[in-house]
Parts: sequence; C-alpha cells; structure tokens
Amino acid sequence: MKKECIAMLLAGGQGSRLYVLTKHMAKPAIPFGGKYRIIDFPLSNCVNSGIDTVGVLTQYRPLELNSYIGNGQSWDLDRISGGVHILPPYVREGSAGTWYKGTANAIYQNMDFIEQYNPEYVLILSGDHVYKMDYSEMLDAHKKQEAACTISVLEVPREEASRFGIMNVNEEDLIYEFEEKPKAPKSNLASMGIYIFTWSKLREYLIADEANARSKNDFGADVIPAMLGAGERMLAFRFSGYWKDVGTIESLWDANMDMLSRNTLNLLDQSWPIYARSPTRPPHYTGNEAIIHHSIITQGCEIEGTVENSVLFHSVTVETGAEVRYSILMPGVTVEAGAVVEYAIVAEGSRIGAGARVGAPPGDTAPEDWGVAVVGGGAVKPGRVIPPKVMVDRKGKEVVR
Amino acid sequence: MKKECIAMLLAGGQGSRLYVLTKHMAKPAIPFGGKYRIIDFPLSNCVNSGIDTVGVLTQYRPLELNSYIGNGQSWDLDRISGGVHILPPYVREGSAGTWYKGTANAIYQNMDFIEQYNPEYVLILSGDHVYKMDYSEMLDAHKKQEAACTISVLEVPREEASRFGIMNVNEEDLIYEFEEKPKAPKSNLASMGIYIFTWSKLREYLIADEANARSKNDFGADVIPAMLGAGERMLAFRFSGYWKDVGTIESLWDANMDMLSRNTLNLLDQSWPIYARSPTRPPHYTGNEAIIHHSIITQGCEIEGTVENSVLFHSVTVETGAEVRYSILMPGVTVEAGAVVEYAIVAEGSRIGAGARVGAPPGDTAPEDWGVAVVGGGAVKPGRVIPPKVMVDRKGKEVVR
Amino acid sequence: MNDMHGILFAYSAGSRLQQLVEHRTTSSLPFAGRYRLIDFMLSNMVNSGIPDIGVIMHENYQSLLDHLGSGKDWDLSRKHGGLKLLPPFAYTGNGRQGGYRGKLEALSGVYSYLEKIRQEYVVLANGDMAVNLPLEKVLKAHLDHCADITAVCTRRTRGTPAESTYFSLLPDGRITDTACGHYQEGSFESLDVYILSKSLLLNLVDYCSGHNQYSFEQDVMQRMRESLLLYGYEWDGYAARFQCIADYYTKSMELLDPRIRQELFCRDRNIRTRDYSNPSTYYGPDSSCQNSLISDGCLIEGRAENSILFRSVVIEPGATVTNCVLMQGTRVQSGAVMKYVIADKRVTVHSGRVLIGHETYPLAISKGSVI
Amino acid sequence: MNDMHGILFAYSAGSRLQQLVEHRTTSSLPFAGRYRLIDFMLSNMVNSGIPDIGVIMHENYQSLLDHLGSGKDWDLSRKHGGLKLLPPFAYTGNGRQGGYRGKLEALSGVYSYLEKIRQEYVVLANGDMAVNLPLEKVLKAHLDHCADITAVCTRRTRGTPAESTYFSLLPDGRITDTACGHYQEGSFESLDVYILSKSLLLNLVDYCSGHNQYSFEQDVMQRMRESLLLYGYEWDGYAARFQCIADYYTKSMELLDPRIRQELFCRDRNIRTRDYSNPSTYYGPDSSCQNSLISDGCLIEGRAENSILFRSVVIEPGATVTNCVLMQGTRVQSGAVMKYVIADKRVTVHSGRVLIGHETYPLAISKGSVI
Repeated sequence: MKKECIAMLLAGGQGSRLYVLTKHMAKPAIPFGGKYRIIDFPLSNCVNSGIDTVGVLTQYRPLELNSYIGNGQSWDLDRISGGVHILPPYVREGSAGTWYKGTANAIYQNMDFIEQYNPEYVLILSGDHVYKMDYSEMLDAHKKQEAACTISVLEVPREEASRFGIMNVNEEDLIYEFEEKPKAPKSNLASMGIYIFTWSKLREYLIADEANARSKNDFGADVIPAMLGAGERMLAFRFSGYWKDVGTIESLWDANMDMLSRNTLNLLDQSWPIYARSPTRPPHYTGNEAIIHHSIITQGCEIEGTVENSVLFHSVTVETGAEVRYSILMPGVTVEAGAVVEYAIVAEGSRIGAGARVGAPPGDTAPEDWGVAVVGGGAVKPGRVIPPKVMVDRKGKEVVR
Repeated sequence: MKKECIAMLLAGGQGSRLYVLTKHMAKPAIPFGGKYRIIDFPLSNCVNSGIDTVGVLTQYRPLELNSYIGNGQSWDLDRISGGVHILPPYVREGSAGTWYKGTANAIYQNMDFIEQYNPEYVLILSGDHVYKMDYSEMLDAHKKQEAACTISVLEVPREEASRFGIMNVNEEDLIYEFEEKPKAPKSNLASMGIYIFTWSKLREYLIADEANARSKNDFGADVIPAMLGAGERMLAFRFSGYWKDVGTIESLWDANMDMLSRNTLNLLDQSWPIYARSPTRPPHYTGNEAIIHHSIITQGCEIEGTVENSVLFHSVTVETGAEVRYSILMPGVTVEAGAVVEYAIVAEGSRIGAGARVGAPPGDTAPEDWGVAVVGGGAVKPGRVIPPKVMVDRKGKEVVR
Repeated sequence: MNDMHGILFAYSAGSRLQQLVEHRTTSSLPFAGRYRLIDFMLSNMVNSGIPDIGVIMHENYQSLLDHLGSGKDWDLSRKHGGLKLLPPFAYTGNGRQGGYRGKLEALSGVYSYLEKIRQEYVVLANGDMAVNLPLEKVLKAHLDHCADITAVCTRRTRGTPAESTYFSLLPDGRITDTACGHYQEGSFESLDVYILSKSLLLNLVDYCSGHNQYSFEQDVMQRMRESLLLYGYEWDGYAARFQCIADYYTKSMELLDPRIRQELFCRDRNIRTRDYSNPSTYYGPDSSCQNSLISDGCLIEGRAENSILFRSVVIEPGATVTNCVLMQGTRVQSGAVMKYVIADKRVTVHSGRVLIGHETYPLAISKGSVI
Repeated sequence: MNDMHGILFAYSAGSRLQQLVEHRTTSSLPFAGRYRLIDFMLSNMVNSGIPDIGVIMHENYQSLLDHLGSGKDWDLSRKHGGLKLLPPFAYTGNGRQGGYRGKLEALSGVYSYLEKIRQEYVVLANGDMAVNLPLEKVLKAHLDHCADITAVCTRRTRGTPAESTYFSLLPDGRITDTACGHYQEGSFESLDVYILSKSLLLNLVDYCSGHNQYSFEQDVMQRMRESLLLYGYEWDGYAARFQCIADYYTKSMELLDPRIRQELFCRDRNIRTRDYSNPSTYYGPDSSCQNSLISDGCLIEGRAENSILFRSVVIEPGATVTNCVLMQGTRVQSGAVMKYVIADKRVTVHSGRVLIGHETYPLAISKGSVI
C-alpha cells in the first residue's frame, strides 16, 4: 500500500461568501463551467498527474460531496489500492468530535489515514480554485531541490500583490520570507495554497503546531511561518496558466464567463481531461426559433429562446421567447416563456416564471447598486422582478449580502 | 437513485468482550473462518440477496473498516448507483459530534443518507453474526404481510430462551408481544437482531424516539416495544440454518471450530459465495514433515510442523516441530520451531517464539481455571508459557478478563 | 427481487446499412448524437433491474468491445455476473465461416455460459433496436399468463416485411401463428424480444442444436406453437429498427420531434452510454442553429439546421449543414455546404466543398474520409 | 511519475504444449496452483507503476478474455487507460489465416492503439513467462545508457536454443549481435522484454510494416544493430518459460523449492490474479500431505505428495496423488492412484483407477476428461 505521494484535498470550506449558492452544498460541490463542479479540477489534476490516492476532507454538508464523489469512478479513482476517500471529522472514542480548527488541524486529525500509505510526500490542495496543473512537475522540483516544503506560486500584478500571501525568494526560488497581504510587497509571487510537503517534516511540524495552544492551526498563518523560522528548505514553484479563485459571487460569475473564451482553460485537450460526474442525458436540442451566440450549452438542454454570452449546465430549458444573457444557469433550470435573465447566476433546479425578470445589464443602474443577481433555487413567480445585486433563496426570500 | 430496499449495517460495536482482539479494530473487522472477517457475512448476504446499497455505520476504529471495505469491489458493491458507504458519526455545523447513543439513534443520525435513495424498505443488520441468509425472502414475507416491521427469529432450545429477546406470535407469525430475556419464556423464537422496516413507518418512530428524552434510542429496548404498543403489524420471519453470535472469546473460538465441520455453513456453495478482501498470496505449502488433520488452511501459509483441529488464516507459518491444535491463527502468525499452541486464538501478525507454549487442553486444568488462551499480537518470547484462559496484549502484558 | 437474466444478440450487421457497418455490427452503430444502438437495450435491461447480461458477438466486434469496455458506464462491472462479452467460445462453426445462422445457433455457441445463469428467467433481445422498453412489465405479463414464451410485438409496422417476423394473436394475447418475412393484415410485428425460463431455454437450445435447427422464429415460435404456450406482449411506444441507410436517416430525423425524444429518453428510465468526458458545446458569436440535436464537445461557429451532431463536431464559420447526421469528430471547414448527408466518424470536409444528397437517398460518407 | 506503457503479447500458443493449449494461448496456461502465466508479467507491470497496459490477442483468446475481465483484479479497470484487450483490429492478415508472424506484425495490427499511448516509454513483453521482474529498474538502466532499446536477458539458459534469441554483449552491456535460434558460448538469452520510446516504436512498426518485416528480433535487434544503440539488462533471478509439456512439468515442480517461491512471489511485489472467492482448503482427519503446494478451496481427505493442487481439487479418502499437477476442479475418487500426471481443469478420475506417467514424460490429461 506504500505510495510515493498522496493528496489531501481541503474541501470543508463553507463558502459563506457565495451565500445562497452554498446554503445546501459545500463550496467544492458548486457547479462550474457547464459540466463540472469545482472539485473536479483538483481531482482530475491528481489523476492526470499520476496521483491515485486522494483524501477529501469535508465537514460542511459532507453527504452531498460523498454522493457526488461516490466510489470515485468518474475520475478513475475507483482503486483497490488508494483511490478517493471522504474524510469527515472523526469522532474519537469517548470524546466529542468537532469541526476542523484550521487547515493544518484538518491534516493533523487525519494523520492515521496518511500513515496507512506511508508516503514520502503529501500534496495539500484546496477545493476553491479552477485551474489545470501537473502536480508531478511540482513534485519533481520538490525532489530535485530536496525541499521540506514546496509552495506553488503565481505571478500577480504588482498592484494586486498586497491582496495575497507573498513569497520572497532568492535566485534559486528558495523562499526566505513569507508575508501575508503585505502593504509593501517585495515580490509578486502569490501563494496558490498548493503545498507539497516531505511527509516526515510535515508530521513533525503538525504535532508541534497542535501542541501550541496559541496557534490557529492554519498552514498559511502557522505552519509555513514556523517552518521558515526554523530554517527549513522551502521552494517556490512557479505556475503560469489560468488560475482562478471562485470564492465570491462575482469571481464565480467571472470565472464562468472565462470559459466562453477559448484562451483560458483548454477543456478540449484530451491529454488533460477534466472529469466530472453527470447523468447521461441526450444531446441538447435547439428549436426552430432558437438564437444562440457565444455560449456553452450542455446535454439535455432544450433551447427554444435566446441564449447569449451564457453558460448552461445540463437539462436546462429555455422556452420560446425567453431571453438569457451573460448568465449562468445551473443544472435543470427552466426559464419560462418571455422571462428575461441577464447578468445572473441561477442555482440548480430553479424555475424562472413566465415574464419574470432576473438581473439587468450594468448600464441601467448606478454602479454602486449594480451586481450579479442570484436565484438560489426554487421558483421565481411569473412576472417577478429580481433587480441586479439581489439574491433570493429557495423560498424566494431576499437575502442580504 | 430510487432503491426498493437498502441495508444499514450497524458496525459500530466496540466488542469489548473480545478484549485484546478488538483493541485495535472494530468487532466486525475480526478475522473469521480462515478467509473472512465477520462483516463479510452480512455484506455478502446483501449482494447475494440483490440488495446493492449498504450503509455501514461505524464509530469505533472507523479507519480500519474503511480501508478493509475500500470501494466495495471485493463484494461487488462498487456501484455508480448505490454500493457500500461508510457512515461515521456526523459532526453537524456548529455542534460537537458524538458517538451514536444507541442502535436506533445511529439510524436516526443517518436519515439523510437513507432519504437519498427514497427506499420503500430498510433492512437493519448487525456486524456481530455469522450466517447465510437470503434477505429477499424475508422482504417478500414482509411485503406479503404488509407488515410495518419484520423481525428475523430463530428457534432456540426452550431452556436457553431466557437468554434472548423472545417474540410471542400468533398463528400467522404476527408478533403480539416481545419480551427481553424473560424468566418464563412463552415461546422459543429469539430475535436475531435483523429487521426489515417499511421506511415511512420507521422514520416516524425514529423521530418520536429521538424526541423521547427517556429513551435509550435502541431498537430492541425502545423502538420495537413502541411499535408493538401502538399496534403496528409486526411479523416474525423464521430462519433456520447456521447462525452464531461471535461476541465473546469462547463463542468466537466455537464458531471458528464449527467451520471445520461440513454441516454448518457450506462455504463451497457457488450460488451463495461469501466474499472477502484478501491479498493474493501463492497456494500454501506443506513441508516434508507436515502433519495436518481436520483443519482449514489458507493461501500463503507454510506448514512444516503439526496442525490439528485448527483454523489457519493466510500467510501463517508453522515451523518444523511446532504443534498447533484446536487453535485459530489469524493472518501472518508465525509459530516458531518447537512451540506448542493449543486451544488458543492468536491475533494477526503474532509471533510465537521457539519452544513457547500457549494454552493447554481442558483436561490438564481445573475446569474453572480453564479457558481459551489469547495472544493479542506482537511477539511471545521463546520459551514463555501462556496458561489457559490467559490473554496477553501486543506488548506481551497479561490482560484481565 | 428481479429474477431476469439478459442475453443480447450483437453479432449481425445489416448488409443494407453498407458503409455504416463496414467496421462494426449494427449493434454498435452510432445513433441519436451520442449513443450506440446497443445502449438502448442494455439500458432497458439495467433499468428493469437485470443484474447479469451476456452479449453474444461473432465477428467485427472490436468496436463493440471498445464501447462496452468493462461495463462500468452501465454500472455492470462485477466480479460475479454483470456484463459478460461472449465471443464464439465452443462454437466450431459447423465448418462454416461467417456469422451465426440464427439465434439458436448463437445460443448454442455459448451454451456453457447459459448453464451458469443464476436467474430463473431469461430475456433474449437484439442489440440493434432503439426503444425504451420496461422489461419488468413484460416479465409480469409473462408470469400472469403462465406463458412458456412471451414475445414483445407491435401493431405498428416498423421494419421491412421481408426482414421481419409477424405473429397472429388471439384477443387474450395468445400467439397462434408466426410468419417470417410476410406481413398479413392484423398481425403484429415482432420486436425480437423474448422472455422464457432458463430451463426451457436450455431445453430448446439443446433440442434444436441436436436437430440442426437454428432459427428461433421458425424452429421454436412457428414449429412449436402447438406444444408451447406462446403469448404476445403488445408494445405501442416508440421503437426504431435499422435495416438500410434510408431507415437510419429517417429514424435519426424523427428524433427532432420532441414527443419521440420524450418516449425514448424519459428521465426515470435513462439511456446510459459510454462517458467520454467532453466539455459543453460552444456556440460562436455568429453561429446559427435551429431544430437540431447537438451533443457535447462540439464547436459551432457556422450554421446548422435540422441536423443531428455527434460529439466533437466542428462547424467552422461560414459552413452550412442542413438535414445532416454528422458523427463524432466530423469537421466541416469554412464555406463548405452539406445537405442530406450522413457522415461517419472523423470525416473532414474541406473549405468550400459542396455535398448534397436527397431526403430519400442521403449521401453516406465512410469513416475517416477526407473530402 | 513512472512514464511507461505496457504491451503484452498474448497471441501465441506453443505447439509443443499440446493438450494444455488446445483451448487457450500459452499466456492463459494455469501455473503455480492459482495463476495464469499472463498474471506474472501483468503484475510486474502493475508493481512497476505502469498505469496503462494493452494485451495483444489474436485467436483462441476467450479463456484470456474471461480471466482478465475488466482488469479489476489487477486494479487496472479505468475509463481512460488501464487494461485494454486488443484483438486484431485493422489487421487484415495479409490474406493469411493464423496468428501474427511476429511482434512487429502484431504491433502493426494495433497501430491506432499505439498512436494513442500517453507515456513516453513502452515495455514490450510476452505474456507467457513466470518471472518477478522490476521493470522500473530496467527503465532506469535504459535512461542511464541513453539507449534506443534495452533488452532484458540472462546468462542462465532457460529455453530450447531453437526457440530462443541470444545476444552478444560488450562488458558495458551494449548488444553487438543478435542470434535467433542459436546459442553460442557466452551469449545471453533474451527474455523477450524490451523497453524503447514510443516514438521509436512507432517508427519501427511503420518502417517494418512498409517493408513486410515482422520479426522484432531479426528485423530490428539484428538488422538495425549498427544504427540503433541497443543495450542488454541482465536479469539473474528466476524466470520460467514453457515450450513443451516437460518444461511445464519441470517448472511446476521447481516451485516446491522455497527459494524459488521466494523469488517469484516476494511479498513486496505481489503477483495478482483473478479472485474466485474460494474458502480455505479443508484437510480431513486422515489426510496426509507432504511437500506440496495447495490452493484454496480444496478438499483433501486422501494422500498428496510432491504435488501442485489448484483450487477446488478434491482428493477423496484413500486416493493417492504423487508428483502430480492437478488443475482446478480435478476430482480424484477414493482409491485412485496418480503419479507423474498433469491433469487439466475439471478432470475426474474414478475410484480405483491408476494413472502413472514418468518424470521425463508426464501424462497430460485434457480438460474435462473423465477417466
């Protein structure tokens, strides 16, 4: 059962800045890009990188992720040896179980799981980002440099660097300093929250971190600084390519819109397939009056109306005369005749009633009042108007950001 | 995803009456009968009965069971729809998770899991018993009688009936009374702890039971009596065949010895295979001086000594001149040259040093001092004597029963 | 618990399907934008709770082997049972080359498999029909009638009479006669789906093999009509058969009718197929696409109308595709025009080329052609 | 990450294995009590971290198909990659019947599969050798030498010279010559395991197919020895080949030597095989069993000595089995005596029958015989 490198995917995030969208599911389970959920990206990256053992650490709404991941078959992770395992917080004998205290504590609580595979290296991932990355190249760099920890970094525009955790490195890309959201950043190398640790080292630091009552038990805040402080060999691994955090309504909308552009993530590349679990539905149908421009449409859809600059997941119905623009319609959404959906995110299974209006283009509203409209599920009554920036939950109630 | 009937297997038992054997694993994971673990019996019964969705409720040492069950492939339960799922106690948002309060509470806590499959019926099983049973026949009887609950029962000798939960039934085998360990039993139909419930009914009673602060949240003590009291239609389903509880050292030893007899459980019956997960090892080897009588031996063993009336799991080594009688040697045990093991259970990976002596036949000891000797793992030093009824743990320390 | 076993006949290739079955059997013919014909009956069996299915193959089955793989996509990958591919095992061909002469000969070629069937009843079906058939209801009717054999049939005629079988039914459903290749007013067309008990099946195969009889229709349904209790199960839903290229084209175009799609793809009885992990289909800024069925992974920048597009079809800007069936990977370069064309997998049509067939005689282009 | 792809040749049947390959290829010959020969190389590939493996088959492969199934038992069942069975796809046989003439012809028969290989290096190996070979070390040597092709070979001769290939090696391992069917003092016998890059493989197959060359040994290793950098990798561990029945018998008996079992079945490089869920073997009160290798699921109530018993063998009380190899399901009834016998699957020997072969000429009994 020995594995050289296993991955631990932190999927416990509640995603509270996604409001109604994460009310009924964990953030990594959010539908994305027409066919996927966010967790499909790190999972597919693992398989494509030759990492066949993944622990998925859940806590918020674990059942949904559990049933999405199933036995791992959709990602070719249904293995006898290794494969994908859901790891909810563990209730130990005689004591109450609690949610993970921080990212490092989540790994600490699952040390027994890791030890089963006796790995040399552990890859720590999060379920918050959309990107394609060959972790085996990062692992090669880690091994070559004999690092204790390798952190994947992205060059960000200098002016935005103070929003990130910034790595200051020497000419060999070895990190000598880590600054969380520095006011005067010395470099533009931002941490992507992807770490490879030499397991024996990490183990040691996790135990020490857990023993430290003042620690928040977080990788970025505690473990990485502790390792740097102790003079461990820490490598920055430069990543270039599409990488997007989808933690807010706006960034989720943005990232979906990016999928309409052919020079962001190439999802057609057969050497790096992004796997997903989706029901088999027949091809989508475009009706006699359908108008579809600059959009992506998925199996099982029935389009009789207008769809422009939008992302439609499987089994979406757009009835005759309905108009959908600059919007994201998650699986099973129905837009009834004459309804207009613009600059909106509509959650799984929602029904937009005839003649209703969800969202509006930015020009029509004062900039400070404008934003993406969100329907969190359920039915929007015929004729109802949901203004820009407004969110409604499954019961149709407005939710304040 | 709708399933007519799903199974919930209560595998959280700590098995404290198995002492050192359950120190490092849950009771359902105890090796049994040469190739199996106890949980293989209910799991195989499910698959053979056409039930392809099984929730395994664990709490004590969940990781061991988790890694034994893996993706369910060994039992043909690696399914897209359904399959086998490990369900540890769930830590809800903002509250601490606790171990299951009782058997009924364990099901209550996993109602969301059950509801995913929208079943008509739920089969409740335990991981404590060794038997072969076609649950589909029980389900047919349940449906035919339109029962709210069907309880599988076994006819026990009248004189032993007061040790069991006894069902008193009418001529249609409908239960009118349930007595837990009655002093004066009115019937000899003992509950086997196997229940089929109409889910809508069970759901209702589970919610009521949870709301009842005085309840122990146990099926036998609370839910069944409550249903009987409310006049629900409760059916006794008569089972005849081999059925054995393996909850104590003696019953575990007994049940293993039963496997040497050809008229207990027929494990060769290809129409009802008992599946197990075991590593592929080469055939076992019997040496030039091997003497083997009335025993079962498994792949990977190397037998150079004497083995009589014993059950040997995979990869056991019995060296030249060593003697094993009336004993159970779990996977990977080594009995060194000249050691004698009699009337003993030796746990996985133990090494019995040269010339050591574990256990003794009943005749040599006063009856009250005699019992099966147990080695819980680790090494027994050469020449050491472990008398009958004595248990030693992995470190070689004696453990009091 | 459902007590049926499935046997799918996937060995034959309809010769009038010409180019379309050059490298495959009819059962692995692509249909409806993403499926192979065998997906329909295979999914029907899975949806009816049938746990074990054997697929009888003979020649030219590499494409089928590749499509079915381990059976995982139909949730049929098992150690014990599940999907089993049955190439001719003990079959020595009676000294003949070529496929089996009939179902009974095919069954006798896999006799040792049949003996090991764990279920009491067996469904025999062809792998080349598009239908969404609730087999558990057929079994129920079979049991209710205490029938020896129940045959699924339809009042609507669907196939060419010369290549079809017809039953004469009494009002209670009992089959009184079976005619092969000849339609009579009032008779029911067989859909080649039969339910019978395992023991009867073994007896029939045994007997017929000993008497050099090979046709289930003639040698069992017709010849034994007196000694066996034969019943028809009437199916009046949609069912499509494919005996020639024009058939294939017509049946494909029928799918543009929403009622037919509804019948064939009803959600609670999903048709499963192999998953290729394609992304969604992208429509360009100037694309136009009406009354068409479009699979995932396409890139549509030109015009499509009244067409069926399989996965990964590319229609470049300025290209026009009307009344066509374009299979997986077809690439239509800018300015090309296609009408009434069936393009097999991975056909490339260069810029500006014009290909026009006729509704009654669609142009069929072989796999991989570059035009 | 390991960057190798495996190709197993499983199409040939050694004709001198006679009855043992009547219904199977040599690769699916049962060996060592529970394995098929292909299990060894397949497990070597899995143990070396090879994720994708293609098995080239040609005829008589039903037994292999049945054994390998979906590849689950080797943890190779995948949507993408994993185990792929490769019957002759595009291969038209150049108008000939019968198997491939050589490895290159076999490879050219699955050319479209080769093109899709995702890894940079390819291991070519036969499916009919029992060995526990660390292929990742062979790759390392291949990379260290910057070789074009690395061939695994041994100093110990194992096969019949007429059916084997021999390499002449320089002290640094470079291969200077290849002789087919002719052993010279000091030359190394090929184990028919080669590592080369995918791109070179495609070039070679292309070139040789265009020149009607089919033998990897003659047309590549021998003919191209000047233009390619060929290296030998010496393997001095155990390896067994099976060219005739006597070979099979001798190699089987060798397994009774614990050192050989240790080499072939070392625990950290486990040999996997199909799991049949057999219970343990039961020994009766009066049984006797010495120096034997015994699989699960047997029932031993008589005597066995110096024998290999496959799963589900029954030796009734009073029966005696000495120096035998009894395959799965052999039943030896009470009082029967067997010496120097190889019984294929499901042979029954009735009470009191006596079957005696000789060490140098063991009696081989065909599958299913009743004596």
